[in-house]
Amino acid sequence: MPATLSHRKALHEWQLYLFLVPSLVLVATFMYFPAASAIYHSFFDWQGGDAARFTGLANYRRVINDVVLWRSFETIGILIIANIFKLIPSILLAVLIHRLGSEKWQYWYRVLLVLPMIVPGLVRLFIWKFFFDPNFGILNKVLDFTGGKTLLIALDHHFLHWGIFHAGVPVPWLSESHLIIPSLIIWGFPWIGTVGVLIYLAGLQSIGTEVYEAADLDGVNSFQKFIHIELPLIMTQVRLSLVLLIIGTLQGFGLQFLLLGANGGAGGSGMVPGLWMFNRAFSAGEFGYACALGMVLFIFILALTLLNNKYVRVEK
Amino acid sequence: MRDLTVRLFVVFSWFIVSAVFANDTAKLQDAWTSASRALPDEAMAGFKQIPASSPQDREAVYGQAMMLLTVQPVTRGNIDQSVQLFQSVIDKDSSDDLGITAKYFLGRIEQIYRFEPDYAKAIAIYEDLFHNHPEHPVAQRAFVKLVLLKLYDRIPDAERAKDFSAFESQGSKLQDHDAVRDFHLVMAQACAKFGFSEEKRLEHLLAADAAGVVKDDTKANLLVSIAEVARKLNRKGLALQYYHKFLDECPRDYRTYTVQQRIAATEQPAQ
Amino acid sequence: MTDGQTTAKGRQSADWLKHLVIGGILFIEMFPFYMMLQISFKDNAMFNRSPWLPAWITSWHWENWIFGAKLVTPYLANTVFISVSATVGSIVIAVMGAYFFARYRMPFSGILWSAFLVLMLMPGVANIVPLFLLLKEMHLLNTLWALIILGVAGGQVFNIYVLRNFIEDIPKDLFEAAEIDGASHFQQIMNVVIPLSGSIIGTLAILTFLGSWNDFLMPLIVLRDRQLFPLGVGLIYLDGEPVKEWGNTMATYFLSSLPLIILFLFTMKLFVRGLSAGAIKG
Amino acid sequence: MNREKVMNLIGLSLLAACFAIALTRVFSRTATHLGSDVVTIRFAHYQLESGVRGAFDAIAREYEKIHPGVVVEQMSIPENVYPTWTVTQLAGGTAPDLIEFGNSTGTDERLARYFQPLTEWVGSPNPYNKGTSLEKTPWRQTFLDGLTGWPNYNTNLLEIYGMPNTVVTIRIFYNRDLYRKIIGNETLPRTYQEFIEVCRKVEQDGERITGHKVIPIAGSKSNAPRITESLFCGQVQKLWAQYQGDDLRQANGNEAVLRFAVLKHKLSLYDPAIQSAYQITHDAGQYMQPGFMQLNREDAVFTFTQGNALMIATGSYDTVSLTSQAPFEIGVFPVPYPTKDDPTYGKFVFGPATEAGAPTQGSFLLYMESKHKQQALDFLRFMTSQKMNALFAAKSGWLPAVIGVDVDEKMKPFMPVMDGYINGFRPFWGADTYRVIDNNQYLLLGSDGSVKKFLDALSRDFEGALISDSQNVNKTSRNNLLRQDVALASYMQLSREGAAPAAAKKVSELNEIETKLELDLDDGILEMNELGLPPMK
Repeated sequence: MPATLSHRKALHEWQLYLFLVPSLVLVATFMYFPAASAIYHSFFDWQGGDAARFTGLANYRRVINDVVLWRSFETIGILIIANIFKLIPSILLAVLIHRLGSEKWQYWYRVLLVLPMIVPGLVRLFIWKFFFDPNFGILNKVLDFTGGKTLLIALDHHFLHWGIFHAGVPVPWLSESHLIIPSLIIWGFPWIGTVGVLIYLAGLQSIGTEVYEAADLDGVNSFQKFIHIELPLIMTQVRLSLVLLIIGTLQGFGLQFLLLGANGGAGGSGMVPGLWMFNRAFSAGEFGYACALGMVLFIFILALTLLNNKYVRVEK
Repeated sequence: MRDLTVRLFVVFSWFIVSAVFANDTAKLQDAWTSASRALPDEAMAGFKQIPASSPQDREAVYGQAMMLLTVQPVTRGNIDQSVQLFQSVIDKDSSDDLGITAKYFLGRIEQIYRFEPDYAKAIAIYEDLFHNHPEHPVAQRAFVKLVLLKLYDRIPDAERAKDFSAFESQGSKLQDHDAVRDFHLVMAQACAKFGFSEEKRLEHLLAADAAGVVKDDTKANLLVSIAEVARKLNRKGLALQYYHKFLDECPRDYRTYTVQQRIAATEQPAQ
Repeated sequence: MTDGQTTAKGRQSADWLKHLVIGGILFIEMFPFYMMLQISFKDNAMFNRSPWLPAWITSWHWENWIFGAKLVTPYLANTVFISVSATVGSIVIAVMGAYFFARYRMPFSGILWSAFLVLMLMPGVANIVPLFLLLKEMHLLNTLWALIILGVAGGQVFNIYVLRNFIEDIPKDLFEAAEIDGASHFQQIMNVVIPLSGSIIGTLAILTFLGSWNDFLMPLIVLRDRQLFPLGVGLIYLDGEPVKEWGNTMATYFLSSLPLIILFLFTMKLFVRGLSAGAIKG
Repeated sequence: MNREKVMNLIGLSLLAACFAIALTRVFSRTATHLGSDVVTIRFAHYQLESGVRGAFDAIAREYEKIHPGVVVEQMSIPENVYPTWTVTQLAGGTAPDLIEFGNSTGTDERLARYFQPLTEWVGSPNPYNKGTSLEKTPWRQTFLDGLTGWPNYNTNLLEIYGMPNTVVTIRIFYNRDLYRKIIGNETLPRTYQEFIEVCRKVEQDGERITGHKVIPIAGSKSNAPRITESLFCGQVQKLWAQYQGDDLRQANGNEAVLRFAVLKHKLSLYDPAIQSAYQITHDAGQYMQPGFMQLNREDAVFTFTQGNALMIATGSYDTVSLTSQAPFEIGVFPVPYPTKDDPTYGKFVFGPATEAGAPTQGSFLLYMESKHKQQALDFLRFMTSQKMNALFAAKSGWLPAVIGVDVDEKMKPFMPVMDGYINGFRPFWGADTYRVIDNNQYLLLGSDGSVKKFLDALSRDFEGALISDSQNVNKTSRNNLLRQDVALASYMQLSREGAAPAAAKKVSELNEIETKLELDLDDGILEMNELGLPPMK
């Protein structure tokens, strides 16, 4: 935590403010101005051009009865919970790499981790779409080959009653209402966030070897080591990831848009708040309403971030 | 010497004043040109430049009132202020061009500009206007709006039919080309919409055509409509005349094949 | 590593398993890279016959690479100029800003921090028009400066947010020791902050660099002259073709990321591990 | 450690060197690019299809040849960036002189605010047609469709805004080698029944004959509707005739009369014609690859060009791209309609639809604030002259939009068929109804989809969406009306003060436009009032 200063000391350190000036100026000009414009327009009946009518809180009143929006919050809730679980592989991978005996290997593994980051996102999208392709995709081939398909059919027949899996018919992963959320969750397997791993590794570096030695002497097993030594030390970073993840998931809609289009796909199952905002602005031309949706979304993100800051504590 | 000075002064000041007026007129024209090109901020600035002492002030106020309706963003406050300005224009003279037009726009404000339109008020204003100045083109326009409003405002069908026949007789008094044409277009549409007589519809369509429509698209639709209604009323000659007129005037229209078939079907029994 | 005799053995055997797991994960992570490379040598018919396995070397379509090279080269100078300037600018300013927040709790810093954070939480919609008007007012349209400035400004909030967390973790005694030696704040940043958070600075630099390297939306909107376009625009043109030659596309993608790969190969230690991983341990 | 430092040093100095080179290149260039007083006309479009950019370029060079001192520059913007691009350029006042019509540029509000109506010039001949058969033909009538509809003519604002370069017709492309192999001959299906026979044969015998799986029709999100929408329109031809007014207008699908008929329960989604229209959509969908609704245009094209599908439906604009990609010969035929004697689908159709209304596209709009408006208009005339349109067609492989342009023998089958009935409405009722239809399509087109499942699910949200769309339409009409009203007031004043004749003509036009707009708006408001719903959002 930053040290609290007496006013006298603060006055003495006034040059410190100069350090913030460049950021502040840039941010104020290039980020506050557009943001303020969005807030302003949320009070207008505005179709994106010149014409705007001041309608006060009308947009916000409409939000309350917006069925699609509230349904989209259910979807995003599921995705956020899934994404929280998707943090685990990165943490484990970071710990695994950190625990390696050989520093040389640690180094090379990190290098290999960085390399895929360079691959343009378009390539990744291409490959994952190919993965889910109903006719040529790997996923359906693997399911057919391993008999996973038979299992799914049985599951569907006895428990789910969705009536979507049939022998001899390829599974349309991205065009079947029930399968869209599962597909979005599978997307990106094994869910390694390179940046996350690097951040955790940076945190783990501060664990001295002597800590491990002491633990080894006490006969602590590796799971306990993880819980008691490693995890607490990277809690700052985990919390950081968590905040970024929640913000990213709530704001994000790029993947849903690219895969399912602006309408949220079959059954509207892929409709998330960000996409709905986009849909209103660009499909329906209701820019003013989209701005109001943005403000509501902002309040949600703010609340979640505050909760996160309050309950995910960092013990030093 | 003194006489000369006075004379010079008079000439000079006349020159100045006329120059100033001419300047104001040019400014007004510029402002109206901006307004016509959907640049309300520029137009507003133009109208505000004209001083209250200028003889053009009244028109400038009228212009400001107009622009208050369209300067973005539109607010309730702007609309109320616009009403006041229009009223001040009317107060000075309610029977010249500007006064009548200002009154007409008071009606438009109640009808379409207000966030919560007040049709009753608008109707009253239009009726008043047409009653007091039946000769003025803008008042005749107000009458067309009145027809539209009364026919489409929610009233029981019985009254609507009554209004319709009342309008038919009143409408014959119209002289302004645009008002005549638009009146008949509206009446014809109302016949189709509310199921009034087809004969009347045909009459109004023909009257609109006689008055002369100016847009190509309106023209094409009108020609086909006349022919179709005439065919339904079994006035084959008229139908054929207009089908052919349509084919001549709109050779590349997507309806040509259908119309050719209609011609064939209409001609057949006659042969 | 100074392990005891028994544990050393245990660790070694367990390492086998770890290598296997890490290797497996890395294999999947490297898969897009592999696909990009192997498809870049094929034409569509070959890709259709066997999408997954590389083609035999004699049938490689080198013309895909010639196509890619022709497409990429004209854009390179602009891209390097924009990306390097934006990254350096963004990181330098962000380190200073983060230092402000992390070092002391100054008056108003709480408010300023919230003001920064709020921006990160705000979803952007209909933001691009006001931004464009702003750039127009500043006479920055059709200049590369606009892209650099936007790159620097856009990365600020995120970079400061991450950096602050890391700088706060630096033990206070290090700063105090430096202060006693008479180091100014600037010197403290150079001698304490940068060495100790080198790896996170490196990571953020990579992210900022990648972001501006592949960006296409802002360049297309801000720039009018074709000769100012950076690489991302070239790629999006390729992506916009309704009928795709996957070999061409992949070769171009690969070539467009080649400069990044070369750069990382030389400086990866700096990026991957930070300047002094040992300093904290010691 | 030492080696690491050396590597870092090499890396960073490499970077520094690159940066230095970049710097010199960037700065040396800006220095040479300053100062010149030539008139530059810019036109922007989003056609990245092969050949099109070259064709536009050729026209630009021709224009420069006869107009020294004028430079014509084309700007091609990828389609997915185009909306953002146009919106910012228009709002910022930095748009090029001519901009291609797109969904983002073509809204009523933007057209009225940013673009010059071309109506006043289309009545007189295009001077660049001098010496051709079109010398005396009014500019408007030189186009295949006479600019009577979307996208060139805006039916709300009653003005012509766009000047097109091509006409788009939908055709089914087929793999000739494969067709001969599987079907045995090359007799093409002329009716829907014959078409389905072909599909069935491919499904049954395709794999046995060719040794690999052959899909009858390559479908995707964007290719499937090319067939299914045509079939849908055919099935509702007679239904539309009941609702169409005396002016026999063609339907876009979002007609108020249809929307309110459904909202007032006079027309049901379960109407036999609509059910049949969706049934035929379902039937055609069964011959596309499973799960095609998750695929994109490029996936379908890939499937077709690699010989994995016999047919694909797409617009004439894809011809060059497809023929250049496919290692086999390609043939085309129009989407076959059911004939009147078709036992299931015959009773709802009149017959094949006219393509006279096939929209002429690739249209350019004239930017209102263009610095060289006259010059840009002149270039637009040049571009759409018979000679230049012929050049365009030859270079791009697209169909010409101007009449009397000779087309390649290969392009003949693509030319619009003028004779034919007025088509029914498209399955498009507005943005929100499109959303709920899109959301539920999987119940119709999925492997065990059915019309009943689809309509049952659709009817849950359909009315709500219709209400929302109707409210939006009303709001747009109201905004149009407000704009016209102010313009009318301005011209009225101008006509009283000197600038009379031109302004008076404009007043007369605007009055007519306003009457039409107001009739539509009042109708929409009345219907909503009768339903007891707020007329606007």
